[in-house]
Amino acid sequence: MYSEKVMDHFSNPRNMGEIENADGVGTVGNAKCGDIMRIYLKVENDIVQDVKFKTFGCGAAVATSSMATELVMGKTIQEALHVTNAAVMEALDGLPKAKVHCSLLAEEALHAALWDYAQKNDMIIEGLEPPKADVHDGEEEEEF
Amino acid sequence: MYSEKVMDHFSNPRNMGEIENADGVGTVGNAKCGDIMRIYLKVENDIVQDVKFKTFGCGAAVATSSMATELVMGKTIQEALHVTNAAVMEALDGLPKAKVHCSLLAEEALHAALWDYAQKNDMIIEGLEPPKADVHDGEEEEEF
Amino acid sequence: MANIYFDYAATTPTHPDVLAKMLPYFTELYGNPSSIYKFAQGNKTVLDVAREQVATAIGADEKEILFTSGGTEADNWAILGVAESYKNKGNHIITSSIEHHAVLHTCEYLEKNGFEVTYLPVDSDGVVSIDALKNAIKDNTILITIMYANNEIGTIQPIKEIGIIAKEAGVLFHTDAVQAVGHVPIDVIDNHIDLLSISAHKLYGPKGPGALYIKKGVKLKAFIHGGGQERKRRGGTENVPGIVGFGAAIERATKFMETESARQLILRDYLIEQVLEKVPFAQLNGHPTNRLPNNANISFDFIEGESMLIMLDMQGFCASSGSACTSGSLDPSHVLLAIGLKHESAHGSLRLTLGESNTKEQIDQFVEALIKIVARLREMSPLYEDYKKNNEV
Amino acid sequence: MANIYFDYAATTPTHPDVLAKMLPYFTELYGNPSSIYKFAQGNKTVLDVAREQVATAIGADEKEILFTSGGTEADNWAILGVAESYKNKGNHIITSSIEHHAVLHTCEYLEKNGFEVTYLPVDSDGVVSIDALKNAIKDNTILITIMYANNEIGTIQPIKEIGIIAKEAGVLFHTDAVQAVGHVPIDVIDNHIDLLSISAHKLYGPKGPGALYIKKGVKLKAFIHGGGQERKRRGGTENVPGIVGFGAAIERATKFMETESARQLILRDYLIEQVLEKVPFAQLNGHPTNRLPNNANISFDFIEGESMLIMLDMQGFCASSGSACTSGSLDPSHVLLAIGLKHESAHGSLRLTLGESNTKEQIDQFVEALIKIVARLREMSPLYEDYKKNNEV
Ligand SMILES: Cc1ncc(COP(=O)(O)O)c(C=O)c1O
Ligand SMILES: Cc1ncc(COP(=O)(O)O)c(C=O)c1O
Repeated sequence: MYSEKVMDHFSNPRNMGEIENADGVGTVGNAKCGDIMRIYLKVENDIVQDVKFKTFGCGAAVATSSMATELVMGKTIQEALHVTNAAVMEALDGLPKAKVHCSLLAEEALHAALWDYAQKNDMIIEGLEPPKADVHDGEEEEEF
Repeated sequence: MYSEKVMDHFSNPRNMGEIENADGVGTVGNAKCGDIMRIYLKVENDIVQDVKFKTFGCGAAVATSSMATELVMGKTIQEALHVTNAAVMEALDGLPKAKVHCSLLAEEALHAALWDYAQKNDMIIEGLEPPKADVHDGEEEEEF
Repeated sequence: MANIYFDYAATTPTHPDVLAKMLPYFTELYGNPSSIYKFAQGNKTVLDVAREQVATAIGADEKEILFTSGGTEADNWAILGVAESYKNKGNHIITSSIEHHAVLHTCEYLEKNGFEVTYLPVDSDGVVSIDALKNAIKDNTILITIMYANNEIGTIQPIKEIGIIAKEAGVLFHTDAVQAVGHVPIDVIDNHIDLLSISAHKLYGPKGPGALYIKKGVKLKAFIHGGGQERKRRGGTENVPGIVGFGAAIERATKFMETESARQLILRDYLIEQVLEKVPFAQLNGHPTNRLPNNANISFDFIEGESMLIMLDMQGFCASSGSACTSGSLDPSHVLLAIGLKHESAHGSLRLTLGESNTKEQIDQFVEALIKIVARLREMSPLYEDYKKNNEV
Repeated sequence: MANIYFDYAATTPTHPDVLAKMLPYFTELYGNPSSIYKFAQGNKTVLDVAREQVATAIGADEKEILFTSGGTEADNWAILGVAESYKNKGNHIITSSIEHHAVLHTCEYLEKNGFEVTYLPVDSDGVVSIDALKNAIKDNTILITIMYANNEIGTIQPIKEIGIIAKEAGVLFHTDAVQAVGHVPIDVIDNHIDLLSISAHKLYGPKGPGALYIKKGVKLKAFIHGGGQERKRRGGTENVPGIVGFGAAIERATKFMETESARQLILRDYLIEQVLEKVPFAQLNGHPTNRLPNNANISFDFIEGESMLIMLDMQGFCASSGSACTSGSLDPSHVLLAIGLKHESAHGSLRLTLGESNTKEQIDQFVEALIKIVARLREMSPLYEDYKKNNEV
């Protein structure tokens, strides 16, 4: 079902944990849909100095969180903002169709954490929109 | 499918053939339904001295013809008249449900031959009715 | 690494003795039962032997057993068949909210086609409300379809009570007994069952064959139209080896049921007890006692089922979950929601269904592994983090 | 006494190589493909391998292959599915008068439910009238369902011509290719086929599995409602070993088709020639050349088919007949009547369908036996008696 990369990130998640007094924290998803992701950011000089995550969710949710944190670590805010779900998926060698929404969730969690950071610091991050209420909005199911 | 008795009478039919100048001949059934039986009778002193049959039809049709001839051989007319399809079936150790109509056919062929004998001799056989047009009339199929 | 299989409700292996009985019918005795030569007529006979074996297992007459391509087809046939044959009598069907999708989706299909369906609620143990059932019956009710035992939480329904209610109301009663047959004793007469679905691969038979019990007198049109097979009620060349295996398997399961179910029940209770004792924030789903002897369904707070399954899988344990993530849908098990679980708990459920191969040692190994996995997933869980923060002293 | 099997159109043995591929999936690799652990996910993969094998055999994409419980279910699904999904477009269906009962009885069912069905006539060779087809198409026609090759008389239909007509008329085209797949080359694209039915047990695969090819873009609702199997279009736990066998068998059949069909065609022509030469009052049914390479169907005047079959059976020959007596019904084969045979001749028909095991020697033995059997049955036949009397010099 899952690629080796996904299984690797699920079994050995990178950057799992909390950051005390994080500069930005974002939590997205809801228990109803079965996945909740929280991302903590430590930002210094516009650089993501540290990032950690906690995830309630399936294998894909954990792996995408882990991969997303890897991809933004050490990046500038702007670079971090442009880590898309497509990039996360690609870095994981793909996800099963039914799990694509998990990668969206990772993107959203990251954006939410960045938003929180911007709010706390009274700044505006160009191109960043406020977190959506429900990340699952607008998804489609296969129809017959 | 068939009992051993049926198979025996099918493989080694008794009294198969024609009787030249028979005292009574009866043919029933039609090619449409796939079975035609003809019975020849030789009657002397109210006794069935000889009986033969020819049959176009399935294994059960052949076997019932054969058995019917055995059952009437040497009998009085009245006894022959009372050789029913039930008697033929029983003597054959039963027939598959779908083949019961064959035993009716044998009874009818016998009656038709007796009728012919009666007609030829200007006599009335008590309890004998003229042959039906189609022996299959009145049969039922399983319904769902 | 050898697998330890705790997912017997998903499917069972075909027992080697059963397979041995099937084998000749693939390559040697391959005749079509509809053909009239002896070579093939023998296969008609073996179908009838299997029919008798299936009938015996549920107290039916062999004429009342019709073979299908599985439990799903049997469910579809029963429900759609009654709908079609009895539509002049009415268009209302009663079912429960915890049926298998083979029943639920068929009912939903009927709803789109002019039928009215009542989905009865269940209590927190998963037992159908008898009062609700009584209240739901109307003049136009033609069918009650309620499963014998639930595939997720194992709860066994008060089938006899339902049967009596159906009978008194003059309504047909179908029960999906796919999870029950071969595991608990079943008697169609005693329980007033008119239609009952069975599947071979849940009782150590092959995947493929199933059967529908149709009580004598119940009118049910053909659902799959074709040749004259199954007394003209189900067309299609019969899966002879599969049906032979089905018959052998059900006979075997019935024979060993008493001892084997008793053995599994002890294991099951040990499993439940161990898990509830050793893993915090865990709760049993389904009826505590009135449940399938091999079913344990437990929810773990703060964590999600698929992750649990994958971690168990990495250690060789095969299990199942009611999490939506498992199925790729968005909502967790309709069964767990119906018994009142919160979404979180439903997502964090684990179904363990035992079978002939399982031992106490395996359960001990499993519990040991589970303790660590749950702890690890909680460590990763933002929900657990929140819980701890909110409950700090 | 060893049997000599001339009834490969009824069913084939499962080839030992095919069975060998199936075996592990009964007792060892028994996982349910819907389960998420690796042990079971492997079975999802093997289903897809089989899907690819089936797709390749008919020039389709693997996404276009949905597994069913056989040819009959595939036929039912195709026809009932189109009827349901396209009923807003129209309620007229065109078929032929020589279809298998899986198609005919499904069409008759639809006739009872508000659909109109045209049964196209065929000529004396069993070929559907193209003119009649063109004339039959109306604005409300939604489906043409015409079989690829006939199971009784072997006639192959002008499928491509029909496909083009359907396409031009904007009508869906289904073909029951149960007798054709694995025996003659088939390309769904080239022939403009939208839906096509296959059955595994006609091509040295196991009894049970079948498939429906559903061209991309054709809307077809689920026919059997249940779990999410077959991309939510066909519920029910998949018959994994059976489908593995189906895939292996169709790949194998396709591989050997060219040489094996050529070999069978020579045998078939030899058989026909020998019988017509050595048995008086005999005639070939079906198209003389445009027929399945393994099918010979011959009528013998004055005698009845079942009797012939039983006598052949007593000598170890397995064959089939279009006689009503064989099936226990009252009318002989609708196919033989449709090509214009008198009832007598239809009753006296014999179908011989060759397969991989058959040899020239077997045919010689058969012809020798047949000569005597026909002679003996004619001796017993009142029809032959009448014929002789009427034609005495
Ligand atoms: C032409 C044709 N269609 C459909 C079928 C039905 O296939 P199955 O028996 O596999 O359901 C058969 C064979 O029985 C057939 O010959
Ligand atoms: C309760 C219940 N009903 C129906 C089914 C469907 O049976 P099958 O998969 O054999 O079609 C299952 C199992 O999948 C089940 O557990």
